[in-house]
Amino acid sequence: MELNIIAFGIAKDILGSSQVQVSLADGKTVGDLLEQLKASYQDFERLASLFVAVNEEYASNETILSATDEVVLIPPVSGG
Amino acid sequence: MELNIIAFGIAKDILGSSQVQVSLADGKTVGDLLEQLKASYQDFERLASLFVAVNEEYASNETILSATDEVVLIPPVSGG
Amino acid sequence: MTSITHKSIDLQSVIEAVQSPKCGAIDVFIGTVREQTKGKAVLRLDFEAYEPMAIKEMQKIIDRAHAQWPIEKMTIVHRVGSLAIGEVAVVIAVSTPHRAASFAACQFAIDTLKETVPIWKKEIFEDGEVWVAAHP
Amino acid sequence: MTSITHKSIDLQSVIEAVQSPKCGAIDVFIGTVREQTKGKAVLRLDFEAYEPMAIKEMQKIIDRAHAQWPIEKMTIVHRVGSLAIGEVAVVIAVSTPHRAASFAACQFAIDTLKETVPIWKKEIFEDGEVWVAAHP
Repeated sequence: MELNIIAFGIAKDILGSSQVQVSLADGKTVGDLLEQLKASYQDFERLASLFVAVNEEYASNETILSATDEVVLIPPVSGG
Repeated sequence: MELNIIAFGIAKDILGSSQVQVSLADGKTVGDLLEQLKASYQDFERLASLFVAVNEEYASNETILSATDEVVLIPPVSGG
Repeated sequence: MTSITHKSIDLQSVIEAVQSPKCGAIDVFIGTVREQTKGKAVLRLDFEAYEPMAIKEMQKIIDRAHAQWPIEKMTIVHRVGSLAIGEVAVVIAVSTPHRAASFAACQFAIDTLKETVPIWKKEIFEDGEVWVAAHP
Repeated sequence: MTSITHKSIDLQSVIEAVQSPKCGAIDVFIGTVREQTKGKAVLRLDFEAYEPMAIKEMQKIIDRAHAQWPIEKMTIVHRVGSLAIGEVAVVIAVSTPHRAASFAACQFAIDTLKETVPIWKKEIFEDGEVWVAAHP
Protein backbone atom coordinates (compact mmCIF):
# COMPACT_ATOMS: atom_id res chain seq x y z
CA MET A 1 0.00 0.00 0.00
CA GLU A 2 0.91 3.65 -0.45
CA LEU A 3 0.79 5.55 2.86
CA ASN A 4 0.58 9.31 3.08
CA ILE A 5 2.75 10.37 6.05
CA ILE A 6 2.24 13.79 7.63
CA ALA A 7 5.07 15.35 9.64
CA PHE A 8 5.36 18.22 12.13
CA GLY A 9 8.20 20.05 13.83
CA ILE A 10 11.65 18.63 13.34
CA ALA A 11 10.21 15.55 11.62
CA LYS A 12 9.06 17.83 8.81
CA ASP A 13 12.57 19.27 8.54
CA ILE A 14 14.13 15.78 8.42
CA LEU A 15 11.72 14.62 5.69
CA GLY A 16 12.19 17.93 3.88
CA SER A 17 8.41 18.12 3.48
CA SER A 18 5.25 18.15 5.57
CA GLN A 19 3.96 15.09 3.68
CA VAL A 20 5.66 12.11 2.02
CA GLN A 21 4.41 8.96 0.33
CA VAL A 22 5.77 5.69 1.70
CA SER A 23 5.30 2.25 0.14
CA LEU A 24 4.65 -0.41 2.75
CA ALA A 25 3.47 -4.00 2.35
CA ASP A 26 -0.12 -4.69 3.46
CA GLY A 27 -0.41 -5.78 7.10
CA LYS A 28 2.71 -3.90 8.19
CA THR A 29 2.77 -2.12 11.54
CA VAL A 30 3.69 1.26 12.97
CA GLY A 31 6.96 -0.34 14.13
CA ASP A 32 7.71 -1.45 10.57
CA LEU A 33 7.01 2.05 9.26
CA LEU A 34 9.35 3.62 11.83
CA GLU A 35 12.09 1.15 10.97
CA GLN A 36 11.76 1.93 7.28
CA LEU A 37 11.77 5.70 7.87
CA LYS A 38 14.80 5.53 10.14
CA ALA A 39 16.65 3.56 7.49
CA SER A 40 15.86 6.19 4.84
CA TYR A 41 16.29 9.27 7.05
CA GLN A 42 18.97 8.59 9.61
CA ASP A 43 18.44 11.89 11.47
CA PHE A 44 15.33 10.31 13.01
CA GLU A 45 17.69 8.14 15.09
CA ARG A 46 19.05 11.28 16.78
CA LEU A 47 15.68 12.44 18.14
CA ALA A 48 14.84 12.10 21.83
CA SER A 49 11.70 10.21 20.74
CA LEU A 50 9.55 9.57 17.68
CA PHE A 51 5.95 8.47 17.94
CA VAL A 52 3.30 7.84 15.35
CA ALA A 53 -0.29 8.98 15.60
CA VAL A 54 -2.88 7.01 13.67
CA ASN A 55 -6.21 8.75 13.15
CA GLU A 56 -5.40 11.38 15.78
CA GLU A 57 -4.42 8.93 18.53
CA TYR A 58 -0.99 7.80 19.70
CA ALA A 59 -0.38 4.33 18.21
CA SER A 60 1.75 1.51 19.57
CA ASN A 61 4.41 -0.16 17.45
CA GLU A 62 2.09 -3.16 17.05
CA THR A 63 -0.71 -1.17 15.40
CA ILE A 64 -1.41 -2.49 11.90
CA LEU A 65 -1.63 0.23 9.29
CA SER A 66 -4.09 0.53 6.46
CA ALA A 67 -4.02 2.80 3.41
CA THR A 68 -6.91 4.94 4.64
CA ASP A 69 -5.30 5.77 8.00
CA GLU A 70 -4.19 9.30 8.79
CA VAL A 71 -0.59 8.67 9.81
CA VAL A 72 1.35 11.47 11.51
CA LEU A 73 4.92 11.56 12.79
CA ILE A 74 5.17 13.01 16.31
CA PRO A 75 8.70 14.12 17.24
CA PRO A 76 9.29 15.25 20.87
CA VAL A 77 6.50 17.66 21.77
CA SER A 78 7.30 21.03 23.32
CA GLY A 79 4.09 22.97 23.81
CA GLY A 80 3.36 25.17 26.77
CA MET B 1 -3.07 55.51 81.22
CA GLU B 2 -6.13 55.57 78.98
CA LEU B 3 -5.77 53.29 75.96
CA ASN B 4 -7.91 53.58 72.87
CA ILE B 5 -8.62 50.03 71.66
CA ILE B 6 -9.73 49.46 68.07
CA ALA B 7 -11.60 46.27 67.19
CA PHE B 8 -12.48 44.44 63.97
CA GLY B 9 -14.67 41.50 63.05
CA ILE B 10 -16.21 39.56 65.89
CA ALA B 11 -14.11 41.52 68.43
CA LYS B 12 -16.07 44.62 67.43
CA ASP B 13 -19.34 42.72 67.99
CA ILE B 14 -18.18 41.52 71.43
CA LEU B 15 -17.16 45.04 72.51
CA GLY B 16 -20.35 46.45 70.98
CA SER B 17 -18.24 49.14 69.34
CA SER B 18 -15.30 49.54 66.98
CA GLN B 19 -13.42 51.54 69.63
CA VAL B 20 -13.36 51.45 73.42
CA GLN B 21 -11.35 53.27 76.09
CA VAL B 22 -9.56 51.05 78.60
CA SER B 23 -7.80 52.24 81.79
CA LEU B 24 -4.54 50.41 82.35
CA ALA B 25 -1.71 51.11 84.78
CA ASP B 26 1.49 52.48 83.24
CA GLY B 27 3.99 49.77 82.29
CA LYS B 28 1.32 47.13 81.71
CA THR B 29 1.67 44.67 78.84
CA VAL B 30 -0.41 43.28 75.97
CA GLY B 31 -0.96 40.20 78.13
CA ASP B 32 -2.34 42.36 80.94
CA LEU B 33 -4.68 44.11 78.52
CA LEU B 34 -5.99 40.81 77.15
CA GLU B 35 -6.58 39.51 80.68
CA GLN B 36 -8.52 42.64 81.61
CA LEU B 37 -10.60 42.53 78.42
CA LYS B 38 -11.42 38.83 78.86
CA ALA B 39 -12.56 39.53 82.41
CA SER B 40 -14.88 42.31 81.23
CA TYR B 41 -16.10 40.61 78.02
CA GLN B 42 -16.24 36.89 78.60
CA ASP B 43 -17.15 36.09 74.97
CA PHE B 44 -13.49 36.73 74.09
CA GLU B 45 -12.69 33.44 75.87
CA ARG B 46 -14.77 31.59 73.27
CA LEU B 47 -12.73 32.74 70.26
CA ALA B 48 -10.34 30.40 68.48
CA SER B 49 -7.64 33.05 69.05
CA LEU B 50 -7.24 36.70 69.98
CA PHE B 51 -4.13 38.68 69.11
CA VAL B 52 -3.22 42.30 69.61
CA ALA B 53 -1.53 44.49 67.03
CA VAL B 54 0.49 47.43 68.30
CA ASN B 55 1.29 50.09 65.72
CA GLU B 56 0.31 47.78 62.84
CA GLU B 57 2.45 44.81 63.91
CA TYR B 58 1.49 41.65 65.77
CA ALA B 59 2.60 42.08 69.39
CA SER B 60 3.62 39.44 71.90
CA ASN B 61 2.02 39.23 75.35
CA GLU B 62 5.21 40.74 76.83
CA THR B 63 5.01 43.97 74.80
CA ILE B 64 4.71 46.97 77.14
CA LEU B 65 1.97 49.38 76.08
CA SER B 66 2.09 53.16 76.05
CA ALA B 67 -0.76 55.64 75.72
CA THR B 68 0.29 56.72 72.23
CA ASP B 69 0.25 53.19 70.78
CA GLU B 70 -2.30 52.22 68.17
CA VAL B 71 -3.74 49.09 69.78
CA VAL B 72 -5.97 46.82 67.69
CA LEU B 73 -7.74 43.57 68.62
CA ILE B 74 -7.22 40.85 66.01
CA PRO B 75 -9.73 38.00 66.29
CA PRO B 76 -9.22 34.94 64.03
CA VAL B 77 -8.55 36.25 60.52
CA SER B 78 -10.50 34.84 57.55
CA GLY B 79 -9.47 36.68 54.42
CA GLY B 80 -9.07 35.07 51.03
CA MET C 1 2.76 45.34 45.11
CA THR C 2 -0.19 44.82 47.44
CA SER C 3 -3.47 46.62 47.80
CA ILE C 4 -6.88 46.61 49.41
CA THR C 5 -9.71 47.79 47.20
CA HIS C 6 -13.35 48.62 47.84
CA LYS C 7 -14.23 48.08 44.18
CA SER C 8 -14.27 45.01 41.95
CA ILE C 9 -10.81 43.72 41.03
CA ASP C 10 -9.69 44.07 37.42
CA LEU C 11 -8.09 40.66 36.71
CA GLN C 12 -6.46 41.76 33.47
CA SER C 13 -4.58 44.63 35.11
CA VAL C 14 -3.37 42.43 38.00
CA ILE C 15 -1.99 39.91 35.52
CA GLU C 16 -0.41 42.61 33.35
CA ALA C 17 1.32 43.98 36.45
CA VAL C 18 3.37 40.77 36.80
CA GLN C 19 4.09 40.05 33.12
CA SER C 20 7.77 40.26 32.28
CA PRO C 21 10.00 39.29 29.35
CA LYS C 22 12.23 37.52 31.88
CA CYS C 23 9.47 35.05 32.79
CA GLY C 24 8.03 31.96 31.19
CA ALA C 25 5.37 31.30 33.79
CA ILE C 26 2.64 33.18 35.63
CA ASP C 27 0.37 31.61 38.20
CA VAL C 28 -2.77 33.42 39.26
CA PHE C 29 -4.97 32.45 42.18
CA ILE C 30 -8.45 33.91 42.33
CA GLY C 31 -10.62 33.52 45.42
CA THR C 32 -14.34 33.84 44.67
CA VAL C 33 -17.52 33.87 46.72
CA ARG C 34 -19.18 30.45 46.87
CA GLU C 35 -22.95 30.14 46.92
CA GLN C 36 -22.87 27.78 49.88
CA THR C 37 -20.77 26.74 52.84
CA LYS C 38 -21.17 23.35 54.50
CA GLY C 39 -24.36 22.85 52.49
CA LYS C 40 -25.99 26.09 53.68
CA ALA C 41 -26.92 28.81 51.15
CA VAL C 42 -24.86 32.01 51.46
CA LEU C 43 -26.52 35.29 50.43
CA ARG C 44 -23.33 37.34 50.35
CA LEU C 45 -19.98 37.83 52.12
CA ASP C 46 -18.96 40.99 53.97
CA PHE C 47 -15.21 41.57 54.20
CA GLU C 48 -13.48 44.06 56.42
CA ALA C 49 -9.78 44.76 56.88
CA TYR C 50 -7.45 46.58 59.20
CA GLU C 51 -6.17 48.14 56.04
CA PRO C 52 -2.72 49.59 56.80
CA MET C 53 -1.66 46.44 58.63
CA ALA C 54 -3.25 44.15 56.02
CA ILE C 55 -1.20 45.85 53.30
CA LYS C 56 1.98 45.43 55.38
CA GLU C 57 1.26 41.76 56.11
CA MET C 58 0.58 41.06 52.44
CA GLN C 59 3.88 42.72 51.58
CA LYS C 60 5.60 40.46 54.14
CA ILE C 61 4.18 37.46 52.30
CA ILE C 62 5.65 38.76 49.05
CA ASP C 63 9.01 39.38 50.76
CA ARG C 64 9.02 35.85 52.20
CA ALA C 65 8.14 34.40 48.79
CA HIS C 66 10.99 36.34 47.15
CA ALA C 67 13.36 34.83 49.72
CA GLN C 68 12.28 31.30 48.80
CA TRP C 69 11.73 31.34 45.03
CA PRO C 70 13.22 33.16 42.00
CA ILE C 71 10.25 35.49 41.58
CA GLU C 72 10.23 38.28 39.03
CA LYS C 73 7.04 40.08 40.06
CA MET C 74 4.26 39.35 42.55
CA THR C 75 1.01 41.12 43.33
CA ILE C 76 -1.72 40.56 45.93
CA VAL C 77 -4.99 42.46 45.76
CA HIS C 78 -7.79 41.88 48.27
CA ARG C 79 -11.26 43.36 48.05
CA VAL C 80 -13.31 44.46 51.05
CA GLY C 81 -16.96 45.40 51.46
CA SER C 82 -20.07 43.44 50.56
CA LEU C 83 -19.50 40.81 47.87
CA ALA C 84 -22.17 38.92 45.93
CA ILE C 85 -21.98 35.23 45.00
CA GLY C 86 -19.38 34.64 42.28
CA GLU C 87 -17.50 37.89 42.87
CA VAL C 88 -13.72 37.97 43.26
CA ALA C 89 -12.41 38.55 46.79
CA VAL C 90 -8.68 38.11 46.27
CA VAL C 91 -6.21 37.81 43.40
CA ILE C 92 -2.60 36.70 43.74
CA ALA C 93 -0.38 36.75 40.67
CA VAL C 94 3.27 35.74 40.46
CA SER C 95 5.68 35.50 37.56
CA THR C 96 8.80 33.33 37.55
CA PRO C 97 11.27 32.09 34.93
CA HIS C 98 9.97 28.50 35.23
CA ARG C 99 6.59 27.18 36.26
CA ALA C 100 7.20 25.13 39.43
CA ALA C 101 8.15 28.23 41.42
CA SER C 102 5.07 30.16 40.28
CA PHE C 103 2.74 27.47 41.61
CA ALA C 104 4.67 27.06 44.86
CA ALA C 105 4.86 30.80 45.57
CA CYS C 106 1.21 31.41 44.74
CA GLN C 107 0.01 28.55 46.95
CA PHE C 108 2.29 29.70 49.79
CA ALA C 109 0.86 33.21 49.46
CA ILE C 110 -2.82 32.27 49.71
CA ASP C 111 -2.16 29.77 52.51
CA THR C 112 -0.24 32.39 54.50
CA LEU C 113 -2.70 35.19 53.73
CA LYS C 114 -5.45 33.13 55.33
CA GLU C 115 -3.35 32.78 58.50
CA THR C 116 -1.76 36.18 58.99
CA VAL C 117 -3.46 39.03 57.13
CA PRO C 118 -5.96 41.01 59.26
CA ILE C 119 -8.99 40.62 57.04
CA TRP C 120 -12.29 39.22 58.28
CA LYS C 121 -15.17 37.65 56.42
CA LYS C 122 -18.76 37.40 57.58
CA GLU C 123 -21.07 34.92 55.91
CA ILE C 124 -24.60 36.27 55.53
CA PHE C 125 -27.30 33.58 55.50
CA GLU C 126 -31.07 33.81 55.16
CA ASP C 127 -31.39 33.29 58.93
CA GLY C 128 -28.32 34.94 60.39
CA GLU C 129 -24.65 35.72 59.94
CA VAL C 130 -21.35 34.22 61.08
CA TRP C 131 -17.79 35.55 61.32
CA VAL C 132 -15.84 32.81 59.55
CA ALA C 133 -13.33 30.86 61.68
CA ALA C 134 -14.01 32.96 64.79
CA HIS C 135 -14.80 29.99 67.01
CA PRO C 136 -12.97 26.70 67.40
CA MET D 1 -13.26 23.27 26.83
CA THR D 2 -10.04 23.26 24.86
CA SER D 3 -8.93 25.22 21.84
CA ILE D 4 -6.04 26.14 19.60
CA THR D 5 -5.96 29.73 18.45
CA HIS D 6 -3.89 31.63 15.91
CA LYS D 7 -4.62 34.94 17.62
CA SER D 8 -3.63 36.39 20.97
CA ILE D 9 -5.42 34.81 23.93
CA ASP D 10 -7.96 36.91 25.81
CA LEU D 11 -7.14 36.12 29.46
CA GLN D 12 -10.30 37.70 30.83
CA SER D 13 -12.57 35.52 28.72
CA VAL D 14 -10.69 32.32 29.60
CA ILE D 15 -11.08 33.12 33.30
CA GLU D 16 -14.74 34.04 32.92
CA ALA D 17 -15.33 30.69 31.22
CA VAL D 18 -14.45 28.82 34.44
CA GLN D 19 -16.09 31.14 36.99
CA SER D 20 -18.93 29.48 38.85
CA PRO D 21 -21.04 30.26 41.93
CA LYS D 22 -20.22 26.71 43.11
CA CYS D 23 -16.50 27.53 43.38
CA GLY D 24 -14.35 29.38 45.85
CA ALA D 25 -11.09 28.99 43.98
CA ILE D 26 -9.72 29.48 40.49
CA ASP D 27 -6.15 28.79 39.51
CA VAL D 28 -4.83 30.12 36.23
CA PHE D 29 -1.52 29.16 34.66
CA ILE D 30 -0.16 31.40 31.92
CA GLY D 31 2.83 30.34 29.85
CA THR D 32 4.67 33.28 28.29
CA VAL D 33 7.59 33.72 25.91
CA ARG D 34 10.88 34.34 27.74
CA GLU D 35 13.50 36.65 26.27
CA GLN D 36 16.24 34.08 26.79
CA THR D 37 16.86 30.37 27.16
CA LYS D 38 19.99 29.04 28.84
CA GLY D 39 21.44 32.55 28.71
CA LYS D 40 20.95 32.96 24.97
CA ALA D 41 18.71 35.76 23.62
CA VAL D 42 15.53 34.52 21.91
CA LEU D 43 14.05 36.66 19.12
CA ARG D 44 10.69 34.90 18.99
CA LEU D 45 9.05 31.48 19.29
CA ASP D 46 7.22 29.72 16.48
CA PHE D 47 4.58 27.21 17.61
CA GLU D 48 2.89 24.64 15.43
CA ALA D 49 0.29 22.03 16.34
CA TYR D 50 -1.31 18.95 14.90
CA GLU D 51 -4.51 20.73 15.71
CA PRO D 52 -7.29 18.11 15.79
CA MET D 53 -5.16 15.73 17.85
CA ALA D 54 -3.86 18.53 20.10
CA ILE D 55 -7.45 19.49 20.93
CA LYS D 56 -8.27 15.84 21.72
CA GLU D 57 -5.18 15.40 23.89
CA MET D 58 -5.93 18.60 25.82
CA GLN D 59 -9.46 17.32 26.39
CA LYS D 60 -7.99 14.04 27.73
CA ILE D 61 -6.01 16.07 30.25
CA ILE D 62 -9.20 17.78 31.40
CA ASP D 63 -10.98 14.41 31.62
CA ARG D 64 -8.12 12.96 33.69
CA ALA D 65 -8.15 16.00 35.98
CA HIS D 66 -11.90 15.64 36.50
CA ALA D 67 -11.33 12.02 37.54
CA GLN D 68 -8.82 13.08 40.20
CA TRP D 69 -10.17 16.35 41.64
CA PRO D 70 -13.61 17.89 42.28
CA ILE D 71 -13.38 20.29 39.35
CA GLU D 72 -16.25 22.54 38.38
CA LYS D 73 -14.90 23.94 35.09
CA MET D 74 -11.58 23.71 33.28
CA THR D 75 -10.28 25.32 30.11
CA ILE D 76 -7.05 24.99 28.15
CA VAL D 77 -6.23 27.37 25.30
CA HIS D 78 -2.98 27.14 23.34
CA ARG D 79 -1.80 29.64 20.78
CA VAL D 80 0.14 28.72 17.64
CA GLY D 81 2.05 30.81 15.11
CA SER D 82 4.88 33.26 15.65
CA LEU D 83 4.98 34.74 19.18
CA ALA D 84 7.01 37.74 20.33
CA ILE D 85 8.80 37.98 23.68
CA GLY D 86 6.31 38.39 26.52
CA GLU D 87 3.32 37.05 24.59
CA VAL D 88 1.05 34.37 26.03
CA ALA D 89 1.41 30.88 24.55
CA VAL D 90 -0.92 28.89 26.78
CA VAL D 91 -3.57 29.52 29.42
CA ILE D 92 -5.02 26.87 31.72
CA ALA D 93 -7.83 27.84 34.08
CA VAL D 94 -9.59 25.60 36.57
CA SER D 95 -12.26 26.28 39.16
CA THR D 96 -12.87 24.12 42.23
CA PRO D 97 -14.82 24.46 45.48
CA HIS D 98 -11.59 24.71 47.53
CA ARG D 99 -8.14 25.93 46.59
CA ALA D 100 -5.85 22.92 46.97
CA ALA D 101 -7.53 21.08 44.10
CA SER D 102 -7.30 24.08 41.77
CA PHE D 103 -3.51 24.28 42.19
CA ALA D 104 -3.05 20.51 41.86
CA ALA D 105 -5.21 20.21 38.75
CA CYS D 106 -3.65 23.21 37.05
CA GLN D 107 -0.10 21.99 37.69
CA PHE D 108 -1.02 18.48 36.53
CA ALA D 109 -2.47 19.96 33.33
CA ILE D 110 0.57 22.01 32.31
CA ASP D 111 2.97 19.20 33.25
CA THR D 112 0.97 16.70 31.18
CA LEU D 113 0.43 19.10 28.27
CA LYS D 114 4.19 19.41 27.89
CA GLU D 115 4.48 15.63 27.66
CA THR D 116 1.53 14.54 25.54
CA VAL D 117 0.00 17.30 23.43
CA PRO D 118 1.27 17.44 19.82
CA ILE D 119 2.47 21.02 19.78
CA TRP D 120 6.00 22.03 18.82
CA LYS D 121 7.99 25.11 19.60
CA LYS D 122 10.96 26.47 17.66
CA GLU D 123 13.26 28.97 19.31
CA ILE D 124 14.48 31.61 16.88
CA PHE D 125 17.88 33.08 17.76
CA GLU D 126 20.00 35.74 16.06
CA ASP D 127 22.18 32.98 14.61
CA GLY D 128 19.83 30.08 14.02
CA GLU D 129 16.82 28.18 15.26
CA VAL D 130 16.16 25.09 17.36
CA TRP D 131 13.17 22.77 17.82
CA VAL D 132 12.88 22.66 21.60
CA ALA D 133 13.46 19.26 23.25
CA ALA D 134 13.94 17.49 19.91
CA HIS D 135 17.30 16.00 20.82
CA PRO D 136 18.39 14.22 24.00
